[in-house]
Amino acid sequence: MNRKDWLLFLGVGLFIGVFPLVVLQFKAVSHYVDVMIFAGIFSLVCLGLSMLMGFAGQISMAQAAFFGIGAYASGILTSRFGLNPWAAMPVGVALSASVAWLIGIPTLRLKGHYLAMATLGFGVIVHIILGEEVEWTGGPSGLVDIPGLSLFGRPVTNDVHWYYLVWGIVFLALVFCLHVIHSRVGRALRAIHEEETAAEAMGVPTARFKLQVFVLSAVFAAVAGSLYTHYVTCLNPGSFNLMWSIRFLLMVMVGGMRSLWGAIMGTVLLTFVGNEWLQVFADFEVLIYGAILLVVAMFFPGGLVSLVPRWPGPRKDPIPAASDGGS
Amino acid sequence: MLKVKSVHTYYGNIHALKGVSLHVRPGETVALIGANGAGKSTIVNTICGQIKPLKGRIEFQGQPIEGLAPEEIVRRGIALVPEGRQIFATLTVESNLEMGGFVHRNNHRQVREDMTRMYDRFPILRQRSRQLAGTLSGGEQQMLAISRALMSRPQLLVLDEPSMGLAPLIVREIFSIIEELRREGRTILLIEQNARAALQIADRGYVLETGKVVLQGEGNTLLEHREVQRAYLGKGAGQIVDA
Amino acid sequence: MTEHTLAMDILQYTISGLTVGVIYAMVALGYNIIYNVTEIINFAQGEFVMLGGLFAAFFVGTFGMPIHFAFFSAVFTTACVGLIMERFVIRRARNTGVLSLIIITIAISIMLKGSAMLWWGKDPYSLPPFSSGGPIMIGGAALQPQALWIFGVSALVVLLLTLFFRRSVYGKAMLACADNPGAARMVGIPVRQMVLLSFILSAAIGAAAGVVITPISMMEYDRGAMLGLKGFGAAVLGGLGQFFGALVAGAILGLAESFCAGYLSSGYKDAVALVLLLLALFFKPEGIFGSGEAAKLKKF
Amino acid sequence: MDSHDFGKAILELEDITMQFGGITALQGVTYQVPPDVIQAVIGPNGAGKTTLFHCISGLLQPTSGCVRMNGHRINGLPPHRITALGIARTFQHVALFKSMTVLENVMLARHPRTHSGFLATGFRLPGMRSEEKQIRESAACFLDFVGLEDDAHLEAGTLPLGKQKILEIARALATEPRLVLLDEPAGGLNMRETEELGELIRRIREKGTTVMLVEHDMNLIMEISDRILVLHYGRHLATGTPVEIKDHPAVIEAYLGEG
Repeated sequence: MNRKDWLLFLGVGLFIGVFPLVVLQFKAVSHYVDVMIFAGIFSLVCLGLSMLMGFAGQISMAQAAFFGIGAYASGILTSRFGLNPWAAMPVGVALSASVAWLIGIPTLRLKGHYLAMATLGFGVIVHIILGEEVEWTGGPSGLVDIPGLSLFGRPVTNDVHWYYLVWGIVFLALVFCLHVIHSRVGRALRAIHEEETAAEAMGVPTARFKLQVFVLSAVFAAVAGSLYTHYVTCLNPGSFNLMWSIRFLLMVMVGGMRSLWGAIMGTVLLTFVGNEWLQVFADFEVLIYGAILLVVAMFFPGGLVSLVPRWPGPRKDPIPAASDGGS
Repeated sequence: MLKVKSVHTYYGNIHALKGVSLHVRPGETVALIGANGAGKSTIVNTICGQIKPLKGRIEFQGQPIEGLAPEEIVRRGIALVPEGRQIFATLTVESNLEMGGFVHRNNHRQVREDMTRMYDRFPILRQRSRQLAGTLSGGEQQMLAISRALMSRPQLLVLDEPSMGLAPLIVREIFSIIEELRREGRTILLIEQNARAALQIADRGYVLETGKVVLQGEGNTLLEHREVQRAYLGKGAGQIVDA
Repeated sequence: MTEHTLAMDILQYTISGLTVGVIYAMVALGYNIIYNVTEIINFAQGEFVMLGGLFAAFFVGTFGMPIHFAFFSAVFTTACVGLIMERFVIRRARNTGVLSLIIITIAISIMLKGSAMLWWGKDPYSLPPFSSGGPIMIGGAALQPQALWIFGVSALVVLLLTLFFRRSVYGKAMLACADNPGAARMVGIPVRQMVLLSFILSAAIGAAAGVVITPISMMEYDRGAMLGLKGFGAAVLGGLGQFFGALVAGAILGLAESFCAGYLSSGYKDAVALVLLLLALFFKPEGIFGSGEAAKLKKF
Repeated sequence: MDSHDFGKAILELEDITMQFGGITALQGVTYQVPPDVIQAVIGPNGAGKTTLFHCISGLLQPTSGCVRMNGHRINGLPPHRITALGIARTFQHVALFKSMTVLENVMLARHPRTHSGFLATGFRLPGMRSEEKQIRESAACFLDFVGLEDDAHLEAGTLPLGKQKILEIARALATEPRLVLLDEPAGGLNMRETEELGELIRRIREKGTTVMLVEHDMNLIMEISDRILVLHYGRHLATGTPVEIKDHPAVIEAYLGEG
């Protein structure tokens, strides 16, 4: 992490820290805490996707599937087998990671459109399985009565506690990712994105790194899925369909693919858009999502962070900022 | 016929052409030689509309053509035999020729006639007319590329490095084809790294070095010029020519 | 006795499998045409099918058009959608890179789906069959006359397309654009118009598929994605860019799906095609009928 | 012209053939590169020089034939393994990581000599910190070596072409190769830059790294190379010292086209 990251860390941390204290003062927006919990959960998914797509340059339309695997593993193990949520989470993560690893070996050999289609196909298959395996998943009607989380022997029921728990995990994940991207591994990922052949020729085992970052993104998605399960305490396949994969993609793109901060920013923004502001438009929602996606992809491929001057994202100006050096 | 007036072109962030001027008169064969990276291909790409020049003018038959789309430039009568041949590898030989006559697609008879003419000129292409062009040998591909360009009945034929990557025997054959085209009275702009062969068949020549024309003159005169030997082979290897 | 029913079942599944398989093949043709010219995979391909079906239902239901006339109107209208999509979106985004193009075609597909939902609502629409008359019984299995229309239309489409790409100058010019766009421009082919043409053509073919299938399986706003995916499966399985391959692969997918629905589980019938797609992508991305040699030639 | 005169070869090419469709880019090339020399590969455009480099560095699999490094067969290995074994390369068309800084480009190339993975870097384990420091320091050394230390923090894509070419060399050297392949290092360089490049290539050999280069600039070739391999139409045409090559009739014909 460089100095700018630390400054951002401080600023964003402060904002996240006081956010519930402020909004809870106002009745009209007090449910924003709830929205922010979802935003935090989705941020975890998007951090992984940002590492995969923004840094390593590999598209995935299957993040909702990994999210779903984590969620259902947690849901099934706790509600049917009475496992402690904290024990179920690693099982879901391990499952998601193994699936990602298995599916990633052949998938990540593909490029561009083929990769997108393969991950998309895989995502849809997982969604179908979630809907069909009624004995396990409850089918289309889903699972209910999933236990909530408890921490230090006390159940976490208060939204504010949930809020700090989720965002605490998000920040840990963020620190992990920031460390990775400012290191040997991060350089390798960026190199794969820019010139895969040259990266390979410089001794980077590109196939292995693509697979590892894919697994990492699946791990993050599974952790998020598990948190989601225990927060909402019921599940149905509708939260893990293709549209959700596209939403995650959009969150990362809107914020800016090549910045982890952008991923979080985009996620928070779009969670508010989706959960709050678009509700007004009801049936127009899908159309508006499509329009945002189109506009961002066509006109702001760098995302919101590219609009902020001197942000550590892809820059257009040929003279690099002097402060960008070192770390 | 073709006038290039102090053209500047950037290739990425490289200033590839720094004020190049040259002209080709009707019926002339003009050679453009120079070392790798001198900007030969950039000139071709600029004339044929692949790159837009930053400054300068290009006139063809009195009309400005700089900035026009490549397909429009073909329609005006400039055909290119591109570097590396660039035939349609996955199409048959015959389809390649047909595509060469694309600008005359409404004149079916003319395209057929021209195709027969090409087959008469290069009987090997007739033999292989149903084969995928990518399966041809290098020399055959070059013949196909030349025929494809001729199919548009160009007023000016631009050949970009026609000898590249070909065996000496084949190179000789390609040059005799060019010589023949010249004798037929075609106007030809020939870009070559094979300086001697190019200058021998050219009426006039230009020597390009780091994006500028450093020398110009009659083909034979240039051949004798020490600067040519230097520009092309470097001073160390100049002795090769002396030998 | 049981053997008799088994044979009847098999025949019935074969017929219904082929019927839907032919539709996948037509979607695959749409992918192939655009891919042939631009090397873009158009993720909105399935939406063209949905639009075709719904437009036809709209023309019949609202304007009282006769079905054959509605067929052509729907194909024409959808082709216009394809035109608009290329002219105003894809053309502006050609240089933005694969990732952006993928996202853009996905965005378009979402928008088409959303618009269809707003316009027609979420209910399925139906169409009268193209010709009247009850099902034809073959060895105890029922064959809908509409299925014959489906086979007929798709056979015609494949025939016309093959002729177009083999014989017509424009067809060959489109192939030339795919092979080497730079060289295509250098021989005077207007690449942009060819790209536009490819979007129009594939939208029209998708729409035709949508109209002919609607009398059998109805049509609703959200059918596009799945049709698109399965059509892509057929396209990959058959070898991208291969028309005949797409036809065979579409039939294979349709049969696999129909037999899965019959003997295993109807819920998983959608997954079958996708699993085949993944297997094809993993183990033979050039497809069963894709020529490895042609791929190599192209790369060089 | 017998390559065995130079002792045990660092690189052996045995009957390398490479075909694309109807084109044979390389046909039965057999050659040995002795250690600690500057080995030039020349030939007209399309003679198969870059294809040869691709075959050595693993980016292409030869249709037939065998590539050996220090006696071990390396063709068939993925490129990153070949790099780890000690063959690095530059690219004819500069293939830098353009949005990374100059220093980061070279740091990336320390990859085969370092180890930390996702977990070590993500959790900042102690070994990783010192490794990262060591990567930075050695990368800076390589920048020093080629004289780009002042540009360390510029984005690589913003450098002028001449410096980009040098940076490619620094990046290749940072993998600590025993053999480095330079593909047209002087392409697009001006006179002065070319001279400096020649100096740099000499210094690379003095460090004990064998240099193999494809180049069109005959001045440079004749001045710095110890041995020259001439390829023509994918075939081995001639081998020898610069002096021998200058007077080689077959080379004169191939290069000038005969009269």
